[in-house]
Amino acid sequence: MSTERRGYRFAIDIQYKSHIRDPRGETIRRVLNEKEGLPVKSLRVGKSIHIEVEANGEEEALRVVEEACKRLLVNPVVERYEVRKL
Amino acid sequence: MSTERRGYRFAIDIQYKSHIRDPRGETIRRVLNEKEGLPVKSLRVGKSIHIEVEANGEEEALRVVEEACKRLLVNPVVERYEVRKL
Amino acid sequence: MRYIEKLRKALGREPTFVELQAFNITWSEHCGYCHTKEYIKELPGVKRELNAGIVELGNGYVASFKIESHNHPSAVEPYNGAATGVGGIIRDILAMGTRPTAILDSLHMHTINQGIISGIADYGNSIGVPTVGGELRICEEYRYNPLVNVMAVGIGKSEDILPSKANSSDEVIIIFGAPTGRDGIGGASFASRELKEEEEKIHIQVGDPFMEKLLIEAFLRMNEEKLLTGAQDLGAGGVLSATCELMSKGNFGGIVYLDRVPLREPDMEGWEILISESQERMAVVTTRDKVKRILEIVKEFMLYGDVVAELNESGIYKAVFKGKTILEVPAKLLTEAPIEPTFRYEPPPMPSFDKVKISFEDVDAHEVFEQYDHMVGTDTVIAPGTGTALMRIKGTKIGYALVVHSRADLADLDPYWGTYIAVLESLRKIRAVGGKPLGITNGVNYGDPDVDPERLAAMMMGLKRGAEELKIPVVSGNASLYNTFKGKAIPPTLIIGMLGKVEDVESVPLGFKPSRIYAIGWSNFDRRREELLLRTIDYCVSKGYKVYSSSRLMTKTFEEALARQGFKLELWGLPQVERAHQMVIVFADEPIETIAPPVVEVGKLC
Amino acid sequence: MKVAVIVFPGSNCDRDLYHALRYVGLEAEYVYKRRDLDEFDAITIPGGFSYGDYLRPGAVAAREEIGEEIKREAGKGKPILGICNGFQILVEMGLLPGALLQNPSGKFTCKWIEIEVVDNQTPFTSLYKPGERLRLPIANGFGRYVKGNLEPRVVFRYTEDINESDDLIAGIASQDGNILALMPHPERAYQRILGGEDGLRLFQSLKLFLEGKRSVSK
Repeated sequence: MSTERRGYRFAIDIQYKSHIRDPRGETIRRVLNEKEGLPVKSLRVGKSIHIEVEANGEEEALRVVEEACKRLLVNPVVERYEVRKL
Repeated sequence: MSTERRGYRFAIDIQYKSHIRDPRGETIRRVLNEKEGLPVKSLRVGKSIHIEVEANGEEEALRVVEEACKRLLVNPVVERYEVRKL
Repeated sequence: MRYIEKLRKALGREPTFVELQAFNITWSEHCGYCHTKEYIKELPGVKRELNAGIVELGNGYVASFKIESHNHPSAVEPYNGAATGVGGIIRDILAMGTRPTAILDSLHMHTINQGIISGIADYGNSIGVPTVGGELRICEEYRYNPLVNVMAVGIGKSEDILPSKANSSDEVIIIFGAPTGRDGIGGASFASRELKEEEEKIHIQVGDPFMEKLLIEAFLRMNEEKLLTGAQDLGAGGVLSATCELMSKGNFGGIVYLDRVPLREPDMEGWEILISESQERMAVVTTRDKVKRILEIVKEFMLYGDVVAELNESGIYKAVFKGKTILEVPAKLLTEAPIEPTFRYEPPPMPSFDKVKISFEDVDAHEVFEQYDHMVGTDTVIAPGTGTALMRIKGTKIGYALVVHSRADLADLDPYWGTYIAVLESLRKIRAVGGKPLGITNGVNYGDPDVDPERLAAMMMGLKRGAEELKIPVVSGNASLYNTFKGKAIPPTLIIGMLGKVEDVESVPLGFKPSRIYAIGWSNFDRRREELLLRTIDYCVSKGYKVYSSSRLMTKTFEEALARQGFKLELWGLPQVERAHQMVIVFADEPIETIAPPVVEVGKLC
Repeated sequence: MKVAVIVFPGSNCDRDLYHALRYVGLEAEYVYKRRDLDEFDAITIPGGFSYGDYLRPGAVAAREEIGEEIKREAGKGKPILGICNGFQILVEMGLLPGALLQNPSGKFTCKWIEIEVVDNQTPFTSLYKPGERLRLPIANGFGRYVKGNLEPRVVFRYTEDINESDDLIAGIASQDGNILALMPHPERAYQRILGGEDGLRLFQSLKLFLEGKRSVSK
């Protein structure tokens, strides 16, 4: 069942691996706790990439996104990522 | 039905409003297209904040996250955001 | 662990797990300088401290400066490796009681690694210390072992200078700054072993420049209020290295209460707290009456801190966690790492360098240093790209010229002469802005000293002879060894950091103006002519001519800098020079004839 | 005449700004914590990385308690100057319209650039002539100005597109002209030895204004 070529949109959520410290997140958490009085237990800041890919189906589109992550978008030494459909 | 206080985890996806151009996203898209030969139609880079909040229930936790976005995490002049449960 | 036999003999028994972790760090090459300590002792030096070195600038001012490398972490994760490299050397300068005022970076890479550049930029720019100079060496030899050496400079008054040791047994040690986590556990020893390809899940050190800026201002406030009697930064080896060095250098012992170290990860083991390499932390020595005020300042600057150790006369280093003693050994045993044999190296006559295998690409470095803030502090008088960096001290006429320079291309063929010539070339660059050399800091970057000890000896002898002949003391330094990959070592790369005093910064020719361009000197190298070349440089500077000394005569970076200042450079062809030569470029607004060395007019600037 | 130099955790151009103010004969004082700013004749916010610029440049600093005092003084029409990070803080405080986004290159950039004076009717620009071109240094990673829904009062424009700022905007003022914010660093161009002195007149204009010599039309 071939579907014609069209755009598929995904969001890639990239975060530091859990054992890697995130000073930015720690500082913002502290501000929300101490200055704004909000009960924030932890906070980490990462990247959220919205990507639209041209493909013949969702699986193919997803493969392109995974390829983009492997080749460029994600630094495997310190980052992990999740892809979700938009 | 009061549930005891515990942590609730959310992800906040913050992106520039659509009318704001994202030159960095465009540069990355061009690299993926021209250098890596991947059929990427568009790409925008935003922030993904993973936040854990202490609350007596999911609604209260969500209210705290919304409050944090309003007070600090999001700049309404140029940014829009979506919150999803983790 | 390398020296396990020595440790068993010293302890007279099998070492405990914690002792193994501790000595694995303090006896590592990175902290213990096993292969280089003896060479360093031979160098003409002002003071024998391994911490940052101090030189006198006059008017009660002193300058501290040191170079440090972060090669292994930058190979694994360039951004954070380079960033934490900057943070570490800045704390070294701070610990001497001086305000950090300048950074220079020496980078050896196979390509311009943007991760390394942004790491240095983000960290240096954020803490507000200008990056005013450096060297960019691009060649294939450093693909798997990039070298990230950062030199930092600090300025202070002589009465503010702090020793890196405890002074009396009723003092205490406070550790403050960022909270402690499991960062880089195994960092120091990891830096002293060859990089395997697939690094398993290692704890990388991440930089927090915001915390570092708070640490800098808090520390300087404490020093202004005369609250400190000694200081040591927490670098490789964390709490352990800092506290045992402070104790053993003062010939004291002491008790370290690990429970009092502020933690970021509450479930840490005692030994993890002891050797964690969390960044942005400092150890200060003080008397009990000043503790309250110091901790007030810590709190005021949003930092974390507490009294972690008490000194005593026992000479024993004792670490306690949850009421249990987890380490109890002589402090001196920890800090006196085993010494490897050195080699007496007698240099052969200088070879011809035309058979040199390595050549560095002539790359315009603007793309790199434009990412660095070189102006913050408003004391930068000569900006990057236009020759030797020159800084001023507000309220005085004093200037200080700064250079980082190395010749790994020559040293690859002959480590002695390559290093020796690098020392001479560094001095030319200092004199080119009217500087009088006050000291050298050296960054040793080498392969495996066990496989090839002789070239290390040759390199160190080149530094020693160069410094002795030019009568410039070597005041500080750093050594990074085991820079190899699959058995292949990097070229012997000894980086010279040099600081020179300028009596009157206003009298030095700063900007460029339309002028004739001369190449003055000789296209090859003959040691006997060096003094004449230096006197020629002095003459030109005294006449207000701009002097540019580079191993390449003219570089793309320098030409681009002139173009950006709106000048048109007309060159009628530069003389061919050998890899090691004695020629400089001079910009003069009148004809030059009456000089001993050969003079050739090569172009004009309009 | 006393000028406040507000120092947020992470500010790093405070000492440079202090020196430039003193150089033109103004008395200056660092303000580290919340306090009444009424005793000051002008308020300046220096460049730097307040709170590490960890979320958005100026975002956290703008919500500090001292912000209330700054807003109160703004309400009194007191001259307020924001340089680089100071501009970002004033925008995040809502005292000025628009936002400062990341440079298109994604990189920090430090170099001399040229700007043009568009409006010299503010306490900080009376000694410049409209249309005059100045050489000042920039040093930022987030210098791209984007207009919100309000049209800003433009004071300086880049003379070429260096970071895709809307309308080449380099500096803006509040509608009443008393608040000035710009991305280039005038305090780094107050002495020839530093490479240029086009920034000096900004501080001299402030001094004249405070001395009441120069009546400035609102």
